Amino acid sequence: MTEKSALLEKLASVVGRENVTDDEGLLSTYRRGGAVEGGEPLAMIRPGSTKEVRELIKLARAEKYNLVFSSSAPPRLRGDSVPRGEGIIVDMSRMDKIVRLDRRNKVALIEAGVTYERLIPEVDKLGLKVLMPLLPKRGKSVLASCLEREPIIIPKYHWDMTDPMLCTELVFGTGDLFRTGSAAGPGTLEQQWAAGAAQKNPMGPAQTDFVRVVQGSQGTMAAVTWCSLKLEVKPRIHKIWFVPDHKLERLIDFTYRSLRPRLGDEWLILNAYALATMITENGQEIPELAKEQAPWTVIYGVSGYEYLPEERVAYQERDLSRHAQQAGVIPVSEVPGCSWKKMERILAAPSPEPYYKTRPKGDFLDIFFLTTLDRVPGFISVMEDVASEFGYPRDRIGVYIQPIQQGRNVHLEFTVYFSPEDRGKGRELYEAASRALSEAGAFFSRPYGIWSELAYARCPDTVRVLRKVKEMLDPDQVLNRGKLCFTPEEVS
Amino acid sequence: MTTATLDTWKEISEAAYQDLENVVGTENVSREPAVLDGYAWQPTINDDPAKWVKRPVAVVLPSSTEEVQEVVRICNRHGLKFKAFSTGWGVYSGPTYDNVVQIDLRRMNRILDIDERNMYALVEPYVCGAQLQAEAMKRGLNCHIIGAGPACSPLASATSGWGVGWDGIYMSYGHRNLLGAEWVLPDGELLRVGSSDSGLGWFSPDGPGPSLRGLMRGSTGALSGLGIFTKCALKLYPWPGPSRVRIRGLLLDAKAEIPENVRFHLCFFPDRNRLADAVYRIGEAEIGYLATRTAVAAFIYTFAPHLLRRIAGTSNLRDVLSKGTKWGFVIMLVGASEEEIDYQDAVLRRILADHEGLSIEAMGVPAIGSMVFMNFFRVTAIPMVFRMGGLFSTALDRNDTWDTQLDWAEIGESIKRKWIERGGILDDLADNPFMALYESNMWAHCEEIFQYDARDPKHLASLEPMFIEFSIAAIEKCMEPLSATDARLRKLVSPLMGHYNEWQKKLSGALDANRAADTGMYCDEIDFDFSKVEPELKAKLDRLTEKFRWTEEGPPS
Amino acid sequence: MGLHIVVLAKMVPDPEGPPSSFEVRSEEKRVAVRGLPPVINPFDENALEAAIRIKERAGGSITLLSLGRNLSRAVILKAVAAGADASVLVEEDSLDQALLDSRSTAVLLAAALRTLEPFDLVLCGRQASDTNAGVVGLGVAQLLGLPAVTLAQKVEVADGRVMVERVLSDGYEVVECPLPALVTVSGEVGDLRYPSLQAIRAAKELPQRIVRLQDLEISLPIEAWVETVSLAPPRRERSCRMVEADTPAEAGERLAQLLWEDKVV
Amino acid sequence: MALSDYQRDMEGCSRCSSCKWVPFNQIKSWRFAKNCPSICRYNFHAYSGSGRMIIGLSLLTGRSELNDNVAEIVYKCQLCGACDTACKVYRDDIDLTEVLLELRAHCVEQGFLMVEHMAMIDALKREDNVLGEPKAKRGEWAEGLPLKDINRERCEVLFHAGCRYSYDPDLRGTVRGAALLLLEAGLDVGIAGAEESCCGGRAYELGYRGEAENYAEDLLSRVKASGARILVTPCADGYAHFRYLYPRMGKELPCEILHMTQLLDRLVREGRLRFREQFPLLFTYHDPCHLGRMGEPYLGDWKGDKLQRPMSLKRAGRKGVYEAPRNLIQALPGAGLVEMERIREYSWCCGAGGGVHEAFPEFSSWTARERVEEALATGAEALATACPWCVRVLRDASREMRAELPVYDLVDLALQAAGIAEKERV
Repeated sequence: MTEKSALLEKLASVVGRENVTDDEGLLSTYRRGGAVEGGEPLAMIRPGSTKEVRELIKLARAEKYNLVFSSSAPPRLRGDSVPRGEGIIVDMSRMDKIVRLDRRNKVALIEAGVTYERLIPEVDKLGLKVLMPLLPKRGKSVLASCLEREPIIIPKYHWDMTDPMLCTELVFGTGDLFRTGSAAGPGTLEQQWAAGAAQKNPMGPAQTDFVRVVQGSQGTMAAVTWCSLKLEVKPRIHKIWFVPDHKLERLIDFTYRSLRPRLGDEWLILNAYALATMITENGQEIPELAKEQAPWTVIYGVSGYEYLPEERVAYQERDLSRHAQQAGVIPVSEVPGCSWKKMERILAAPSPEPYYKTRPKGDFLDIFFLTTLDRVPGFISVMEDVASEFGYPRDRIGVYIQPIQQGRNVHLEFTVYFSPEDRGKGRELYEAASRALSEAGAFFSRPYGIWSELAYARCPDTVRVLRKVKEMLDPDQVLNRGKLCFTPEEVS
Repeated sequence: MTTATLDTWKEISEAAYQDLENVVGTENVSREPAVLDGYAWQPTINDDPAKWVKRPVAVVLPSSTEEVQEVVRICNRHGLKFKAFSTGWGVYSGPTYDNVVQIDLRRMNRILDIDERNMYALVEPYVCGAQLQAEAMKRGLNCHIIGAGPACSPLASATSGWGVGWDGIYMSYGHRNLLGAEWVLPDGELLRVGSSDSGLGWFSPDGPGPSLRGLMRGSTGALSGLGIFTKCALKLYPWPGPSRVRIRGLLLDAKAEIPENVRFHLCFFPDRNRLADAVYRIGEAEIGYLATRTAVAAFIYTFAPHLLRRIAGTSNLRDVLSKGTKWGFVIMLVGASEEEIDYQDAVLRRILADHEGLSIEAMGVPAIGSMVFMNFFRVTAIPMVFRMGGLFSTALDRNDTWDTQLDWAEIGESIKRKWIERGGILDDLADNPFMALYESNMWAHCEEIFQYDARDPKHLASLEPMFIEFSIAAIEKCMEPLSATDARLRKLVSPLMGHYNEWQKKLSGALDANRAADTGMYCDEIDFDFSKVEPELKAKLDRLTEKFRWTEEGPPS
Repeated sequence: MGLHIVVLAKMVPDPEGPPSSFEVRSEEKRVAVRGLPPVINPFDENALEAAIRIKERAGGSITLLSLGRNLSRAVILKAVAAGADASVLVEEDSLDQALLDSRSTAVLLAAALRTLEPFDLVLCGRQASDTNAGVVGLGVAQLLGLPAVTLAQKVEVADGRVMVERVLSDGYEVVECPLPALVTVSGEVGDLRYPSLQAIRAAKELPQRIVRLQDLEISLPIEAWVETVSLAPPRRERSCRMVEADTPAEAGERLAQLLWEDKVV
Repeated sequence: MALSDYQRDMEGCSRCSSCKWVPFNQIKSWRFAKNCPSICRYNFHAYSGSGRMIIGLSLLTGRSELNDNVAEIVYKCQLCGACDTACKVYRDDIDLTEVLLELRAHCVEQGFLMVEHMAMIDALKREDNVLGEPKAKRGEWAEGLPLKDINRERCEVLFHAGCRYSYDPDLRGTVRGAALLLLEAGLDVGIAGAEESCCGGRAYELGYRGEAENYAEDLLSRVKASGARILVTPCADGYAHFRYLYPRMGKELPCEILHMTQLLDRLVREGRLRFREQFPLLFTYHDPCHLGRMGEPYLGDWKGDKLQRPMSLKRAGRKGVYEAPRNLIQALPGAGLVEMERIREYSWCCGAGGGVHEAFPEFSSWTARERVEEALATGAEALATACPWCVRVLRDASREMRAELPVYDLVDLALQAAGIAEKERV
């Protein structure tokens, strides 16, 4: 037996032959993701149960495998599921059960492989809605999106960074099974449901919050097999407004004024290019469409729920227009190329294929991090300066500002678009900009690729403790080896 | 808990004491027994009849993070343990070992920053809820004040305790309000959780990558068992009312000028189901600034024990009170605009109508209105639970859906009723839950409060058996007893919940090589004294633990 | 070394307290004191004042000796600050001043005094304000074989002798005896001077020695010679008679007469 | 009563720490949220109301022993009563101030005495005042004033000057002024002159109860002899002791007891005293503890379980004197009043009380400076108060801090407003 076929045999012993593959076509998507390149996926394996996941991890410990868990379909945008060196891809897409939907308690229990595309219509049938990030990939796993702390577009529902994920089932790198939040027990899920519980409390169990350690860990601490997910009521009335303006500061002022009293549902700020990229599927139109937009646009939604929906919309719109007036901006119901109805549809669904950011040039790279809204203009000028240095036109940078934590901070995302043949130049710009932004105080809370190095250099104390945790939860480095600050030489 | 006696108490070594003096100065360290006893008297939520907890060997008053680190290092060097203490409310604040240095953080009392636009405050341990609220209000903001009242440290509850409060419907829960923390680890090293560790400010609590916030606490904090928190950033929430509410009077005689954009409804429903349903609708409508279910009878008993003792001797009146007002719900609405408050009010009225509820708009009743406003807004009513007999305790379960918490209230009530009839606790008409909703009823909380007089030996004798009985009831209901900060209970429930304590012990081992933290409330395990438990209860517990114990495969199906 | 005077000072409850501060507990055969501080027995204070005056004139040093349990350091300090040079406290939990009889006290003090030798003069109050027995001083002198002079209103020392003015009911007499000697002092000597706060604070630096029973050469237990058989408050009988008369002057006259008859005046 | 009589109070402490804060309804800022000078200055829990009760319980149950360190803690407290009021917001069965007083009596009985307090008591015994000034000079302040001598004749209104007013040269004008105002209003006023003695309250507070009782006895007989219908005193300490301590000791004075501000307020309202002179100043008013919460009259005793004690017998400071002084300020032509954050029942102490001024002068002045800070924070141009002890320490503190904040005794203001200042000043 070759080494490879021995590997496949061993993996097959856990999940069955039909769920193991070394098909290069499939594996090739794991060689590159976002700016991360050079992965060497050896095989892909599709477990069908928690039990199999546990066995797999035990096997990996015995054989010193590097397991890279992945739940979503390609393209790979962040590189977290691109192995550092050799690795076995664990594709969770077979575990795609919507285990439970609970209208009364507004909660879903879903396995790792459930995508937005699948979940949205099921949830909709109950009169509820899924809390969405902005235009996720069509094949994006809901659980993975939550695990990666993708920001959702309704900041008022973003109370805490774990939202909208609640309880989880984890398999640590030790192979041990664990459940977090109120799912932890006593009792099975079924016993808990019988007792009226719905796995809604996201904290604990007891005096530790392992879910927080697993979230944002890019699969380095534990595999997550299922989670409960908070859902919200689908509005009876829903309307989208645009607030275009040439001065970002005014829109920032308007946003602060409005988010404080929790006005609006969806709330995001886009620059002209990012907006244009969203509203047309035709890449050719984007430059023109972008020119027609105001440099900056706030997009917000206003909703009415079960009770007195019209009145709710009415008071919100009155209060919002008052704030708009004070900030010196004007809400409108359409922008060039996009009516509010159209925007409502765009925001409510995953991105059509191909992924919307490929529209302008075919390829792109994102740079995103967390900061506060008042600091956004400073970062924009840093980004623009770096772009200029590279001869990249300022007005072709996509800027997406997503208030999170009810407006206490923002996810700030820059996108540079380039054709696949310019990838080399694109990467250079990306790296230079990442460094410049880091220098300027960007907080790369989701440190993919080179951001790890930038982010962890700033916080040696965090790194020291993270390594202790890693040692505890994944002592043999079987989970996504070498990622974050867990490069093998440094950990041991 | 084992009865805390002085038998094993030893004096601190001269060398260790000298080291402490060198760090904080002679005036900020004490080993005077009477002073130390000031830290050993912790009767609240203490089921040990002695009421005293272990006497620390010394108490220090550091004034800075550096001093805290130094003190912790001294404990590491001298084989001592440390236990931090901020406003020091309840048994959790006290030592559980013999060789503990109590670190009283009282001198670290500043509000370091209030970021008005990004709505957070950076505070030190000895800022109390009322102080933070008063300062936040000046900026149109407010802070979450926990159920234990405005004397408590928001830092302590957010980093180390629970974080439950009536304002949870609008202002969430202690842990979820953290935006970062400065943490002196048990070995004396410093860690800042979140963006502050990168020197980028206190706005984000998580990352880069995994969130170390997950280590510092879960549903409950480690109660100093895993280090000491010396600063934290806490979310503030909008307060569209006046910068100061003018009040005359101190509590029951208070006359407050109630802001116009505040409405306060005391609602009653005919039965449990309609109350339950109505609250789900309230949550979905996303209205409300403060909310709780309260059995009015018990509430009055707490507020006006004299009156009730006199008039409630008759069974009729008791009946009227306890049945007629049983399914009560209190909600305070606050609107940022006139339109908003009108809208919220209209929605509430519609929900009430749909569920056959009726409301007394309490603000319309001058005496009640001005009293309840601050009682709820600043949680100033809470220490009233000490009024009936001097002490109270509470039966906590793990929070989940509103339905489960209403169940818990009923379970708690039935257990309490039995103990009231036996004369084991004071009669507050049994149904006296402290309930809260979180994040527009994303999840809910209930604890059953009972009141007793520690000077009554019969009451003292009831505490431990009641504690066990409540715990068993929680397990039976598939809920973690949240009082599992108790080492006895932890030993019982950890195997039913994924052996969580094995992980806590590992974490403790990883961060605290010298075992310097007092882990009695965090990861220690000790055996229950079941001799005080009725045999049938013990048998029930055995059945339950058998049923729920995790196997190698996970939870038994 | 100059003249060495030892002053015996008993700590007693402040005798100037109101009657309500003293509660006679018959069943315990003792008087409980409420709300009063301990003080140095005022006659012992007189003795100290006498000692200080001698020292002012003749030089030398003064040692204050007190005996009992829980002796108030503050009270000793203030006394020492008035002009003593050192203090010695015979202190033991068993030494309850209120229960020790005069003989036991004398035995203990005598033993303590032996540890202070050489001394030239022992001064103490004529009696203690709580018991008013007036025996201890003489007992100590007897046990130590010292000449004793009682009821001094003035004490002077010269050429190895002590000159004492003794209070008599109708005047005084002057007696003289060789040193060492013991003199009991009466109130006529005058109040103890009051030390300044600075002096009191400074007195904390003066030597103080704590003596335990085991340090004394005596055999224990010490036999008490006096047994309190019973203790009871005096029964106060009040009867009220109204003096009636037509005019105030007449009433006054009659009142005076009645008072005379009742031997009140 | 003895410490052991309060064991249930002490055991009842739930250690909720309400005693450390301004009653929560009334917390208005971070800066002025605390109510207890002692724990604010010394920080260990033992220095709080609760901590002191725990000390008491610890001593009583033999867990620890009284020693000089512990006694010093007991005495580092102004007995201002703020902890008690804050506690009573929530508790019916704890008389915190009584525990503090019992602790002191316990210290005194056990001989753990502060030498400074011994000096005060000795002064009291020698000279009948706690300042140690000569008794013979006590009446000198009144020289030349047409006041009756109650040792010789009866009067309608007995004016009790108090120790500090009788001797503090800085307050001489004030006390004379007080008498002048009463005369101006046409009252029949008598004084005891050199025969006046201390009220004994300070001795009680220091734990020397017997001494206090002697003075109460003395004063009672003097008042009886004077035949006065009203006893008025400008000394807030005296006022509180006459109204609370004396009746509690069974020595209730057989007349109406008024603080000077109350009588002045009455005279102004009745039109018997007119304020003419303009006072274009913005004042803030400091409630003396002994006039405010501690000035609440004795409400009566309750035997038995305090949980059942009627609310009318619960001493929570509600019946202290709060309005009269404020009325007076507002009656000053042109004057304004701006309140500090800690006022009335939850006023911050000036620092002088409880023997602290004498034994721990640094702590006393620290406490006063804190109050001056608070007064300055209001933007007031002047501070008014109504107690000689408060005036003394606040004035000193203001001077030490180089604060531009004059401290007035309300009597002085009334005197000037009434326009009788110049002609009679000494």
